[in-house]
Amino acid sequence: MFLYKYYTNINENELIETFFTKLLKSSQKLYKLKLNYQKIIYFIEKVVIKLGGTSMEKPIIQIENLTTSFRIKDHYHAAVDNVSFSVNENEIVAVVGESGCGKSALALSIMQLHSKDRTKMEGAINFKGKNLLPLNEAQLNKVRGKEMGMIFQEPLTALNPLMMVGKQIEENLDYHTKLSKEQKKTRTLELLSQVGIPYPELTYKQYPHELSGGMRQRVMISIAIACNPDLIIADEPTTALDVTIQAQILDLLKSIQQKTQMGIILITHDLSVVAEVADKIVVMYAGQVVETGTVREILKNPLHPYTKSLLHSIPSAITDKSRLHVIEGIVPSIAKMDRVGCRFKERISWIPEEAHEHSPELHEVETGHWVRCTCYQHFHFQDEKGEMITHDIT
Amino acid sequence: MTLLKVEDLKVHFPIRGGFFRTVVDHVRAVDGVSFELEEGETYGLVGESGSGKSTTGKAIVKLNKVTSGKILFEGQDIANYSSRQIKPYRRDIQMIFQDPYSSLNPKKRVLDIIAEPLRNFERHSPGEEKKIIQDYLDKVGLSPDSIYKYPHEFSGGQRQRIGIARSLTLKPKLIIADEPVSALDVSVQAQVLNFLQDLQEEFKLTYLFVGHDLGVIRHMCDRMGVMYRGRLVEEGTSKEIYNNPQHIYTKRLIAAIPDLEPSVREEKAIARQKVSEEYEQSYSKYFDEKGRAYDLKPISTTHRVALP
Amino acid sequence: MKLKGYSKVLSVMAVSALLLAACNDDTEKAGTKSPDKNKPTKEVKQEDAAAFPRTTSNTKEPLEDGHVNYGLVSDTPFEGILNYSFYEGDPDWQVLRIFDEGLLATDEDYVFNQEGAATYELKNDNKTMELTIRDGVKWHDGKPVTGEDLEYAYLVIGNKDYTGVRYDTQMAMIEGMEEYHAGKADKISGIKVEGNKISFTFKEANPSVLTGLWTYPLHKEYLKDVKIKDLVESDKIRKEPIGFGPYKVKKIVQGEAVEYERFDDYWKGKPKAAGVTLKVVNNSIAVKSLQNGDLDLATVNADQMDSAKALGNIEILGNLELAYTYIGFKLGRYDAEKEVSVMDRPKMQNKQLRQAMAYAIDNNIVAEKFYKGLRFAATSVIPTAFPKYHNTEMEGYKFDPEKAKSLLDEAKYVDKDGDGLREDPNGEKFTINFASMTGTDIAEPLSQLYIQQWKDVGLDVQLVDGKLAEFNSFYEMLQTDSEKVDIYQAAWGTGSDPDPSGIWAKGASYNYTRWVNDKNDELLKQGISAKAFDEDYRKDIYNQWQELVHEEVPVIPTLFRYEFEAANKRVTGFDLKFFDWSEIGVTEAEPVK
Amino acid sequence: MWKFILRRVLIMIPQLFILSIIVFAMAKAMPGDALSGKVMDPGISPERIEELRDQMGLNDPMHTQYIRWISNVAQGDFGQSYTHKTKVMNVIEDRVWQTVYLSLFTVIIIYALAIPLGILSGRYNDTWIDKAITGYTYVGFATPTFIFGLIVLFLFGFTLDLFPTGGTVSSKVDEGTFAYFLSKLNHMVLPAFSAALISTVGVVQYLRSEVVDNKLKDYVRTARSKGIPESKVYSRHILRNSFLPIAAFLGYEITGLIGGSIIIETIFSYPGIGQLFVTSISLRDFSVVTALVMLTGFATLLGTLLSDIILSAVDPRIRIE
Amino acid sequence: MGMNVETVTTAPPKEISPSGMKVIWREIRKDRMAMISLVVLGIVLIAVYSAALFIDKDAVARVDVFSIYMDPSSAYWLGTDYGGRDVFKQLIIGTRNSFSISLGITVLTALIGLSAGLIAGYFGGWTDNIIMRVIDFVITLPQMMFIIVLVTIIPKFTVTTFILIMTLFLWTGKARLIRSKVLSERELDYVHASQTLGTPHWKIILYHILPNVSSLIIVNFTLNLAGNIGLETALTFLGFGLPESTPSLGTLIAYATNPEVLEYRWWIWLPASVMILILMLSINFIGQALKRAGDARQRRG
Repeated sequence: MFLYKYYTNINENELIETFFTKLLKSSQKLYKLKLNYQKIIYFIEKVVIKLGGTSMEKPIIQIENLTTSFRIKDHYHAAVDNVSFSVNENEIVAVVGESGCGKSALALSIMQLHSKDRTKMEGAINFKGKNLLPLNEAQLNKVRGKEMGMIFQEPLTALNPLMMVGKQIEENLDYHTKLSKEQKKTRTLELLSQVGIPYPELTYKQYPHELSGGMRQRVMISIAIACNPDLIIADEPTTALDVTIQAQILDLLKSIQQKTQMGIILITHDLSVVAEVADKIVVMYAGQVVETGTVREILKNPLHPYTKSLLHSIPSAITDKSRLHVIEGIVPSIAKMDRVGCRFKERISWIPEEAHEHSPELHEVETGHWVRCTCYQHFHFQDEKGEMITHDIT
Repeated sequence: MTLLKVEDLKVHFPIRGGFFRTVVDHVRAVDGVSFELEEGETYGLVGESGSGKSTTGKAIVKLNKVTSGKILFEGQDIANYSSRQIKPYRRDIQMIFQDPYSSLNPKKRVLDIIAEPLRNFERHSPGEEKKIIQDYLDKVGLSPDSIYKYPHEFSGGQRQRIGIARSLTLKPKLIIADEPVSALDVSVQAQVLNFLQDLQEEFKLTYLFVGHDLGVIRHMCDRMGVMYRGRLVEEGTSKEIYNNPQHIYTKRLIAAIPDLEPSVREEKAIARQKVSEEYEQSYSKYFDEKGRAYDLKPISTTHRVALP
Repeated sequence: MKLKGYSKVLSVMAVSALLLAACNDDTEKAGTKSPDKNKPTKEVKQEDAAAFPRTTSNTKEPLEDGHVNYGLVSDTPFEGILNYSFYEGDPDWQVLRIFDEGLLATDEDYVFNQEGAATYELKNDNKTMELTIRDGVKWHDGKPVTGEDLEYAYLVIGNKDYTGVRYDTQMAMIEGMEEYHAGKADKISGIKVEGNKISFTFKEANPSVLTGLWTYPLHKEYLKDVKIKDLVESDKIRKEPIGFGPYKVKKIVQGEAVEYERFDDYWKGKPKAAGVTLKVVNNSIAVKSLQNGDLDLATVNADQMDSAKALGNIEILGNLELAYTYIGFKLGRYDAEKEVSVMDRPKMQNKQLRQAMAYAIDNNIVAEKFYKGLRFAATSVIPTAFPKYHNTEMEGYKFDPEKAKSLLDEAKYVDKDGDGLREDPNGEKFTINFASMTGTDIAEPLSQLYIQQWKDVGLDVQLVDGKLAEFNSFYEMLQTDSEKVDIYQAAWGTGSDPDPSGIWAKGASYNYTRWVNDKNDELLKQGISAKAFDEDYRKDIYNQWQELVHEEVPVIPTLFRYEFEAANKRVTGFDLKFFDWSEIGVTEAEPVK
Repeated sequence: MWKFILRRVLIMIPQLFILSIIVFAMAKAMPGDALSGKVMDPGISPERIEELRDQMGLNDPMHTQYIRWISNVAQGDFGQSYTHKTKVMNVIEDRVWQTVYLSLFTVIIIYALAIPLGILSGRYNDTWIDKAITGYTYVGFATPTFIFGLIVLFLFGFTLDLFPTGGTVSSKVDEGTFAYFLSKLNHMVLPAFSAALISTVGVVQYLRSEVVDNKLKDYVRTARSKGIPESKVYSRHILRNSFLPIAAFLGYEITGLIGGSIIIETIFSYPGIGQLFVTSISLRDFSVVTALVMLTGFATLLGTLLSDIILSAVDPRIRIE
Repeated sequence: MGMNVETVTTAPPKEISPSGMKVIWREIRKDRMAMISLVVLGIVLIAVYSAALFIDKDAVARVDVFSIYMDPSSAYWLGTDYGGRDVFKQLIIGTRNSFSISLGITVLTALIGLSAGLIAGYFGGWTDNIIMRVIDFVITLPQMMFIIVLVTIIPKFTVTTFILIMTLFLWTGKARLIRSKVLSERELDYVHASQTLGTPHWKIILYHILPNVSSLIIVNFTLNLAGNIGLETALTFLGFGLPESTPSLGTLIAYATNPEVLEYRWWIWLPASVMILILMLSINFIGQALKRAGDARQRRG
């Protein structure tokens, strides 16, 4: 597995080469070394980890205090507000929340696909040791598609209707590899069969509208993984699909990940999907991370009122017929949001004001399990009268 | 008591083709479906997109033309009624639509939206009308002040509740709910589902619940039918279907439901794999040469499966 | 076919008018049968103060290798029927006359003289006319023009397969022509050919032959292979025409332009210029093209006159046209069965009413203001362009509204209901319906002016259908004696024959007024009797006739007109009346700008 | 594909039939026939006119005339032109090519101007360059073609003396030579530009809104996520999709120009079918008028067909079996 | 670049605001050009229509041989034409006539197009098929030629007949546009809802679908109004326009056919051309603002 990855990742070979040639050549170009310093360190660390076979997790991407603001009528409003988390190799991190919570905005922020003239981004996206935020468009283009792929929700609109499916996959190779025409085609066919398309040769020449929803999503995936990226961002990849197809696509993603060790950021609103595939969960509400932790931890022991409420409102396939939980009110729109205090306050009005923090912080309640605002300690469902659910903090 | 009985319902759409654009074939959207609804129960129709479940629902409210078969409502076959004949039945059979955004006319006030069926069937003074509507708004948990507002001023869940209020004003006996929550967020979905349950109790409603989310169907329905390519492949109580699926398609469908328990994911994946393989192997056993499911055969008093 | 009481005197205003439909009613030359003339024989008396010269003033010697650019002013391409026997539109005629001509030339009064390519002699009590073609008159292919060629023209025109419009009553006057036309004979007995001599014998003597005989030969040898019914479509007429005029056709760009080169063997000697380029130009850009020297010669229309006059590099030449504009009164209808006009419409029957209407309009103002002096008030129905027959004593109806009013009072057309408009003698509302045609810019205000002036004397005149009629509808109304029309404004081209029978005789279908008058018929008959070979006698008859028309006013002649041609100052030898291309040359290599 | 074309052609038959009836009825409804003009020539006797009328069958019952006419038309014979004294097809043949050349040239200019303008305007929407281009389209939209044509004619034709002011070719050059071709082009410059400048408006506006629309499409986002340079995002994705309706427009554009040639040809004394139409209608040469209307109608039908074929060729979503 | 804000707000997708007039007004106020246009158009129309009340139309059409082709002066603000008629007064009446004609054509085509489009789109099937075949056919006709032929055939050619002839050919575009919109509207659930609620078809068409296509109609109406102002100019130029006794902007502009007028007497045709430009541009700007108001994605406010 590892060797395969190593072998195909031309990037790293190049790096070693440049490192040594630059070192040996002239001192005049030493400043260039500085530029690559972080990257080299990252690389060395990676090599060391891999050679040593330690299970110590090393993040592919670290998002630090990322804030993305959109301009609406001359004012900037943060849709992604001070979000930090990281994704390790071979890890699936699910970002969960209702629509309007900023998950998709986050996904597009990482890829920096927002319209530049109406978006403001702050913080850092450290991807393989390099901050992506200050990069210009051309530099970003070397990362996008090559080291970082994206899968979108609606595969029909996300594929160019006038371009043969094969060509759309090849396009990725056009700009990131130096493969010959035949090699590209071979690689594309290989990718198509890798994502479980039964007749790659035929599908290569088909147009998106000629494929079923599931097939299209497979094509999307093959576009995203064409250059063996280290990270894939999947924005609601199964929402538009039937449940059987959803299962297939999720299985496919997992099996690809096993082969390539890539990290996946899975954006979804469906907690049962999360339960199926994710390793870590980031729960977002109103642009903020309100709770994060491992899947097992969060699903077994949800702490934040929002997470709890969400879990209780699922008409689960396992639990029997009973009343579902309802979260009062609606997700505030980013332009109208009150940015002071706990953002979930209004929807749990029966919880006393004092329970909330003045400016809510993330608290680590267990290793790797973080919860925002102290209100979780005092939270109870509205019908569970008065009974405090306290949680001991270790 | 049987409220609705659907017998061998077929809805075919013509496919035009060939040189003269003649009808060369039909899309058999619904191809011989039979089921019954007892008064007061909730019956679920579940299946993939394109399985014909929505078409079946729409055929019952005459939004789709019935090709053949019977739709017996309180014993009367309304399948081929003209729009005039059907009018009295419109009061008794109402529909809740999937998309809360498109199902309310954006140019109308809530008052006019909810009053539309009333105005078609009953005469009320504006004062009475307003009162009736405010009552219904109250029942679906919306403020009576909102009658002068427009749909866009409401959230998706609220809109869906306005749609529900509209369908209630004529005091129907049967409500066809066509994926009423699939466009909503989980939390809002919960709200609407709760309401539907409350209202059923209050108004003694019978629901035909069409959906693709097996969780929701399970949660809502007493009995359910699984549809595949315009045919019912299995019918039974929710418990029977979930715990003891007999048809390979049902099995596959159940296996695909993601589980909230992360610890069982590996087992589930393996199980899914097994069902999938079985599906491939025994496809011909469950479907005839044309890929059509067989007619339903009872395996218990409540449980029927499409087996050869 | 019955011989009708008119001869082929009148020229074809209709044909030229066809092209005016959408644009002009005053531009075109009376085409078909105005034969060319070689040299001006005497000074023409200019009757009007407008006094435009008729010839170019440049007297320098033309350049041997000069090239003339001629602008055919037309809003449409020329159709390309380049033969006298077949063409219909004026533009074709303009193309045609550069390379082909008639055998007889005419004098100032449009009467044949002896200076053309042929000479003639009247014999047999004026019943026979014999033409002798000069030696050395050659077609462009070098073959001599013979009597047979002219005969062939008659054989073609008279043939039942002939598709053109030239077969008319004058043709039918030749002995044996009707039999030939009916297909009963394969020769025309009245035409005898002897080498370069050809003689025509007519059924009766008629002075019109001296103006109206068909003298355009067809190149028999060249054309005889083409069936008569196919002639009009043949390339020999459309693409490679052969004539015997001063220039040969070198190249034709269909509809747009023609390149000519000098015909060295022209019977009158070498033409003055080495070549001519004819180019179709839009009326709206003609003056501009003259200004920048693209054209040496081009017709100038009244609406362009101001800008043309302002140009320093051209000379504007004027010539009286054989035409007059008039206002006609519909007095009856044409009985097609009996083929006579019947004067049975009472409305405009009152002579005093007609006279009053004539007095009420001011033609001088129209001429001066609308036409800027480029036209002048008409006095008679034989235009001044016909010096020999125009009655110079005539003064026409001078603008006199008071007289008009008193005439109307006398005729008992008085205003009884006090609305300022007169009622008819029975006290009924009296509205006169006036038909007029669309044309140049001036058409509409002109008709409005007439209506206003009639209103000033108390007459209610309205445009038929409230608008100017479009050309075809207009003439259809006149021909069918539409009840909608009481009076109308139109124009006649008189042609080169002085005999007015064609539009004035009782039996003439073109007598649109349907005016019937015994004295008129008698005078017309006398005018073309054998006696009328005596010029003074004929002149006297026509003087009397003009006076009769003036007195009875079936029409009010309104305007006489000039045609105008602008010539670049380098052009020499140009005479607008005779338009003799062989004389036209240029004295500078480059046009004056 | 062939089936589709054949079917479309079959559909054209009833359309052509109705068109022919309307056209024929119109021709008959025109005041006067071709001979009423000749009636005014005093040299021709009314008997001769009647004789000619009979000869031409103008006195037959309507349906006989129609059947005769339509069966001739079916064989490409539109009868005789009364003013041109030759077969209508000959007259039209002489002119139609001029109009076709002019239209083609105009189409080339239209697209050569409109495509870059539309792309610029759409790509940089709401910038000054977009505003300038949109401003131009507004003014172009509001300018009467013939005023523009006249001004161009006087400015470039006369005042600056840069281009010829009438005709299709100089009479001084010989057919088949390169000079002849150049002369033809030279004569087409003014009319083609005048026709094009205003016709570009539609294409520019259309293209602009297409580009603006497509810019926001999901697949563009996908393309960006592949790390493709911006210029390629435009050329391979946005523009290709934006050109779709424009390409489909081509068929209509050409036939539209044939109709629009009426004004342009009149202004520039360009002897094509537009000018022929105006002349013929004035002269009541109804066989030419009907032929022209029929043929342009036919051409428009073909244009629609062409548009559909182009569309199906460039858009894989439209399937033609 | 790709994303727009809508994806991150909770605003419902493709909202057409019910308080349409408010949105329209807000949009026009946001757009300076539209605001200026509205003011200019208002002033021009009020001025022209009220001034036309005080102008004696017969006097304007009256020929005065003593004042042919006068230059602009205090008596004749824009000089006179070849009939000695006051150009300025003709401009006033002409503007009124041209605008009224345009309005007439637009209203008529809108009515016909709307009815045809609504019926075809709503009922579909055979009804749709027949209406669409008719529309296809009319679109296939060489319109300019047909209009010219009709103008020549019709004996009394007046403003009314002109409007009718134009309407005959111009309704199809609208019908198509509205049909396609209705087709998509018909598939929306609120129409299905009304059907299941027992609302009759005509009521659904009039009270449900019509209000929802209204923004499209308003926008299209305005843009057409602008387009139709210049409609008769070309015909007048070719000599198939309105008679001079009915002055229009077209008749004034057609004076420019005479090169003398074009070059030396610009005051006859230029003001009319400018007037057309002003009218068309201002209506167009308003129309563009309306278009934005109808399309949430492009709204500025």
